[in-house]
Amino acid sequence: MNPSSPLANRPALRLHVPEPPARPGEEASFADLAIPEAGAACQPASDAPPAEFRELAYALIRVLDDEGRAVGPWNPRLDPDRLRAMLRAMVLTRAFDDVMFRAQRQGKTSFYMKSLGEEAVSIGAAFALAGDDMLFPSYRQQGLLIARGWSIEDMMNQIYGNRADRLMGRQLPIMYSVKEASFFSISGNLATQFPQAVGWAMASAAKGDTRIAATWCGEGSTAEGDFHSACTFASVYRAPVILNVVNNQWAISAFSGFAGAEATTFAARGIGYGIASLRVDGNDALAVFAATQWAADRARTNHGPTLIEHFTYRAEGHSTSDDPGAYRSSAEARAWPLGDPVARLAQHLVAIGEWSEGQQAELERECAAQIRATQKAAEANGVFGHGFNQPFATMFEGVFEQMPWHLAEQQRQMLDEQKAAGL
Amino acid sequence: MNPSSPLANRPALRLHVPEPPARPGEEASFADLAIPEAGAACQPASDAPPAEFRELAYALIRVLDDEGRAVGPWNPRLDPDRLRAMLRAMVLTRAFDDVMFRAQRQGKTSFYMKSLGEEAVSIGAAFALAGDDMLFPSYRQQGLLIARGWSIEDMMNQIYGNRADRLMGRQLPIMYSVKEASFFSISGNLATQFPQAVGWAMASAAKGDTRIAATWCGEGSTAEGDFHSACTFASVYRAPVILNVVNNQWAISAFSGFAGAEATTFAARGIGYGIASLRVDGNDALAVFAATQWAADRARTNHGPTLIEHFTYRAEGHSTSDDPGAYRSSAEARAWPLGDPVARLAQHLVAIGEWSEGQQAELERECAAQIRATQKAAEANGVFGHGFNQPFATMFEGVFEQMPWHLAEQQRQMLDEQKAAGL
Amino acid sequence: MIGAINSALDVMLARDASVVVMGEDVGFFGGVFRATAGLQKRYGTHRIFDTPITECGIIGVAIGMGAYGLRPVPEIQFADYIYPALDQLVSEAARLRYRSAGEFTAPITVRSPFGGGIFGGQTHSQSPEGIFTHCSGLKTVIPSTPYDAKGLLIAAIEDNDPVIFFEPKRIYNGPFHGHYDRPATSWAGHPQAQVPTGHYRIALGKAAVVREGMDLTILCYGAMVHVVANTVAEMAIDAEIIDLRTLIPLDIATIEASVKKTGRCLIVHEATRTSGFGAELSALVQERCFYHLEAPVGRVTGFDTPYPYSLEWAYFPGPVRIRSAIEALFEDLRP
Amino acid sequence: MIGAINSALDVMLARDASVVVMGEDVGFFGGVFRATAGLQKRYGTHRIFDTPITECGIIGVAIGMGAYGLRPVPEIQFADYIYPALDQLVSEAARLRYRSAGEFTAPITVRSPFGGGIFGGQTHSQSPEGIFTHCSGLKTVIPSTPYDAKGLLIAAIEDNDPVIFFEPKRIYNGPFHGHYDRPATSWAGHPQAQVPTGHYRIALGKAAVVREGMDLTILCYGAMVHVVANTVAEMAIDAEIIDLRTLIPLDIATIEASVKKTGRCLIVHEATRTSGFGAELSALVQERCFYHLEAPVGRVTGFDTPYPYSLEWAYFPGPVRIRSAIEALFEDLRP
Ligand SMILES: Cc1ncc(C[n+]2csc(CCOP(=O)(O)OP(=O)(O)O)c2C)c(N)n1
Ligand SMILES: Cc1ncc(C[n+]2csc(CCOP(=O)(O)OP(=O)(O)O)c2C)c(N)n1
Ligand SMILES: [Mg+2]
Ligand SMILES: [Mg+2]
Repeated sequence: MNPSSPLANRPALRLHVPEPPARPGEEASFADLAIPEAGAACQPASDAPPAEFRELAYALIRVLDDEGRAVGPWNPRLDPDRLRAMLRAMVLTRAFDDVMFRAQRQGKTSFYMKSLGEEAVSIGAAFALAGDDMLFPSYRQQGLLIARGWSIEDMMNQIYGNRADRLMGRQLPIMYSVKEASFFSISGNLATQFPQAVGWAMASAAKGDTRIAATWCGEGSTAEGDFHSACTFASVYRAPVILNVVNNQWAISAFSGFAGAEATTFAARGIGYGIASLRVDGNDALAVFAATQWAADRARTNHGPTLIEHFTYRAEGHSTSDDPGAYRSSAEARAWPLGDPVARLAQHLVAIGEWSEGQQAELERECAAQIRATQKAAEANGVFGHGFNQPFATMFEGVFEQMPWHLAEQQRQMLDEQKAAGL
Repeated sequence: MNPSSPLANRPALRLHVPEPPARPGEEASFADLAIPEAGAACQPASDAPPAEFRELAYALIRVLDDEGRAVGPWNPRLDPDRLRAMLRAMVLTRAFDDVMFRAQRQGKTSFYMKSLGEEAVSIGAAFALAGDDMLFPSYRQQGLLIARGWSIEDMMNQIYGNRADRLMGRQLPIMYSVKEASFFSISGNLATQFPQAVGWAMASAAKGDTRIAATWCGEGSTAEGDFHSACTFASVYRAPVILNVVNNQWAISAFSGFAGAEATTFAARGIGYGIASLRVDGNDALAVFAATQWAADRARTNHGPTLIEHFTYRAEGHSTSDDPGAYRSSAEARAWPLGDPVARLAQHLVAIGEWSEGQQAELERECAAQIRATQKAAEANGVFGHGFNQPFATMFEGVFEQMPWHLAEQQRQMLDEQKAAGL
Repeated sequence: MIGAINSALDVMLARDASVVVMGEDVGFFGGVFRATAGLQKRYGTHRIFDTPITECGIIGVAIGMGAYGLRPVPEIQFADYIYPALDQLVSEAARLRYRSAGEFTAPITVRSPFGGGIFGGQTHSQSPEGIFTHCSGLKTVIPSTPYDAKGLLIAAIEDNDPVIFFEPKRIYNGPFHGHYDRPATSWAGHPQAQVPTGHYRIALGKAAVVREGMDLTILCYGAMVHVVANTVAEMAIDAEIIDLRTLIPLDIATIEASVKKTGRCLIVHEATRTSGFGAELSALVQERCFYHLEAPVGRVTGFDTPYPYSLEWAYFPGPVRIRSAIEALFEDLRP
Repeated sequence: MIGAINSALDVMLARDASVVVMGEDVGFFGGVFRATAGLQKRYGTHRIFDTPITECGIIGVAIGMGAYGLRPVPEIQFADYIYPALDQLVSEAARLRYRSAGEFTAPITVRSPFGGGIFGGQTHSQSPEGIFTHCSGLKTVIPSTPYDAKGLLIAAIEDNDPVIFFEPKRIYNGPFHGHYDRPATSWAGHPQAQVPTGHYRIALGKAAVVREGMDLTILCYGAMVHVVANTVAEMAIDAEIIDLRTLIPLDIATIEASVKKTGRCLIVHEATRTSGFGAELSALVQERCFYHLEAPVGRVTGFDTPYPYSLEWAYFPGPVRIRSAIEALFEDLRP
């Protein structure tokens, strides 16, 4: 071990390449997954120093047990009306996804992404935040908008890129922007919203405002440098922000092991920055609500950021562009041990005597009908296709506040050429 | 808390902006810094799962106590000859820094960066690694090259950008590249070497090679996205790499709080990825040696990466371009509680009866003389200045393996113009 | 073209044990465009593997592997996502040979689908090649046919310098003639669709004269080669069409000879106009052929707007715009 | 010029409570070039603060602050370090207004010292402005004098679109005439060194005619304006020198009028040649002034190599190269 001599007899190195538990055609089992009991995780005071509850990054905050009872210190004790409102938003989101997915298959739009199985993640959070808290979502949090009561027709208009699309057909379907609902413009580039959310929260704090920010990304997206700079800034300036990592086990075809899940949890990422970190059963709307409320309290009282890992499962393909059967076991979704978030919340309402199976069926029918009616209205504004729903001239508008000469010239030339060609 | 209504009576938010313990003119004290006893940190087996020793990311591995005794489980029990060799490399590095710093002040080169106070970080590591392990350093690990016995004249030639500079005057002083010493080309862009080191280590593992990689960056640089992607890749593929964070408390004028030190340690960053993480007294050459050796054993036996935070102090300015008196208390370096790494190792050798003050003084004289003689030899190859030490034509070489027509044309044109202008 | 790319990777993986393929979804799944389908099964997870979603990390790791002695072929899933890797590409891969005086090199080939025409919206349609041509130390290659794609990709992988290899995704499955409202065509029957199974190389830095002609020279690359060829055919004009194939190093000799012969030059690319590679081509042509030019060098390019999802076909440089630009080259606008 | 920039920030911080200044070492220390000296003391740590060393984070956070309603003025310590932020700049700041149809905007002004001439080597000398001019949605501004620096910076901060504001560090302390071997000059006595203390604005998109002339037009910006002016003075040629000041939006009218008048055009910039902004200028000039040109549009630029530390003065476009290029414009090379 002289500093300049090689070592003799060293063993050969090996590269470890992660493998998911099951590939197509294989049995799927989550037997190795230790699922802590509902109610088992402790609840620190929302102003406790992060070093005092690091174990929560390795635990799993669960409120609803297998019988649908709400148990333990994280039980948010919501009144039945609020529970029903949450349930309704979740069912509505699912109905919306279902219809829009089919609309894509029918050629009415080019692209869609469902959030099946993950509805609680968005809707639990939306109910725990104030309506003017600012949201910086990824593409899979349509539930936030629906929970905030935003116009579903407006969302559909965007998906159809039709004449009523406020975004003027400029964005891929589902890349909503709704300032009125404090919902930031969604980007196609993963994780870029993370430092933006932190910056928004820092600005709010610097101004002595009261509004906090929340942001979401997938577990796969945590690998981007933007995630890291967001955590660093959030930690350094104690930004009033909630950083949500939706661990739905998959990133397109790559299982969470390629984002680091074999080595630790995603909540542990927050530990690395000294950020308060919680790991939550993402299929348990009450757990998501409680964790978000706790984090919001913490942020509102100047105790800084919280990172929440939502442990859930992407029950469908990544988007309409992929077939999950090509890369994972088709039995996996059924084997997922944390159940279905809609069923679990409904079960809870039934368990406390505030709901019935019949009411649930009725709610689902009603939501489906509402979505179908909305779809009809939206389609009256046109659907996507090779026809052009927007005037050509609009393409050049809004690049800058004022159109500079070179864009004006390009606009003029294009319109002239189109005209000359009889288009 | 309806999802669409704002909350009333919320407290005003505040932005937290970190402040260092002392600014110019203020008293400096590190009294708040808890310094654990030497010997107190436990030593897990080098194949233990990282989850079993997370506390080491919050501890401080120290071997040398205040009396110069080597104590505790991390004591590497090196024989006196190796200890003296380490001491010599440290003294030599310090003499080299001293002379090159003055050479810059004398206008013989344009830029220099010392490692004063941080010598143990490089030299302790170099002695613990094999000579063919690949190093991806930042600009403050000159000690690695010196410990590996690389030609100091060659290093000076680079600093002077002179006729003998193997890098042909293409790089800023101190941006060495020494493939022969398995020392990667230093970049001016912070932290870019981190994923590169991981990639090198992954390649070594994929090939069944036996060589591991080690990389270094400052605590300030950990904020870059490259650091994060390196940790992610290292964790996912269990790369045989040692990720060193040299926490010398300062990043140019910004104290470590702007990199997140108020919230947790830098070793804790590794915890976030499930990487084995150690926090080490960076002014204790034996602790650095022991931690590096442990991490190297771990990597060599396919137990994956280790992140080591070296807790140390940058005793001089960032580089020759800044005056630290403008942003920090001039008393701080003296107040640093972990002492001087050279003095501590010398004290240890004295304590075990293998060294004397006289021998230390003689060693320092001898190293200074060696450096001065080397400087003379290097300066015979020219020093930096407005004169050109390299032929103009070389500027166009080596951009690509073969020079494409456009560079050949630019080269020809420049030479013609220079000639026509009588240059 | 996807098959040709897959075949190039296959050939190189088989020939050279130092070739590794890495990127998001390239492993088991075989890539979102299927470019790496079947390769992991054949060559194992040590040679073809999925990566975390960090383009910065993918390129940084590839550079380190290159420095070790491997020949990594990282994929960036869409060219629109190459920006997080820009620092590693421009400050590191491109500069490593120079700054280390040849001690270390980064022989990596970065494959990435680019360009529009598939309704991908702002972030699945961009053509950022111009940026890479501006950064010294990088080669930039763009094929337009299956045959070229394979030969160029093999040459790129064998090259000892970092190569950015952009694949025009619009023509992955067939040449596209620019009429979005007509049925899609497949590669079947195209003269360049026949791809030999074995190893062959198309030298980087050599353009292809796709059509000889006397009236004007059209410089283009990627999907635009087909749109141009079709428009020229429809106009029955005697244009010389040059498919650049490699932007850096550029085949200036072929360009110069052609423009000196025809006296007119049109440049067509999808990328935004301002400071796009077309600007460099225009500058070069007028610098070198000034006295031969009978009309200003023209450009048909993407507009200087973000890529607009629903107006894609108004944005995409198509037959209408190319025809009109060709006609303009023959108008006498002398003041 | 440093003082003028400091003054612009001071004025805007005082006038507009939404202006915040952030970056590496900009706070207590006042920036490695002292551009923000004294401001933290005056306006507090909530308005001027040091940041972690992540350019991606700095810009991402600034965008979020901009979306909140602030007007952040982030500093990137050297333009060479802007690449890690490129995705946030190009995919986010530049596209936010468009993609949200005006709901959200990123009114940020990114200040960054750029260019060579201080022996900064490869990573403290680059001129990456060309990249930003290629990416739709960004404005790019480069001052050449203290007076302009202040007026343009104020206009940039007040602008509601993202602006990249590159400061030529070689002339921070004095105009540089290109003769590296002569004593350095300070700004004292320069007609444009007098900077009013208060608020004034120089509209973005307007070039300055630095010298009127009949023989040829020279387009330049930043430090090159002084090198060009000095070379022209030494040559005693009647050149019209145009300082572009804003690259996007470009003042095409001034350029076009000048070249139509002089019939000759030379473009000078420090950035690497291929696909630099000079290429765009050359293309535009020949497209618009073709029939007025008596010689090919010329370019003097940085070479297509990394910035070479010790050969800096051979690389830097200096009087020798500019003179030779001007002379070439008057040679008759007709075949
Ligand atoms: C910068 C960037 N790189 C790659 C992609 C392509 N891409 C889109 S979604 C996706 C997977 C994301 O997975 P995850 O973060 O887990 O989110 P999920 O889809 O599961 O909600 C990838 C790789 C992208 N959009 N942006
Ligand atoms: C990408 C990038 N951003 C900024 C800089 C400018 N810079 C050079 S050194 C430095 C501070 C680094 O501090 P730290 O990482 O703590 O290392 P130390 O100098 O203390 O060893 C900065 C900001 C750079 N070189 N590269
Ligand atoms: Mg996921
Ligand atoms: Mg430091």
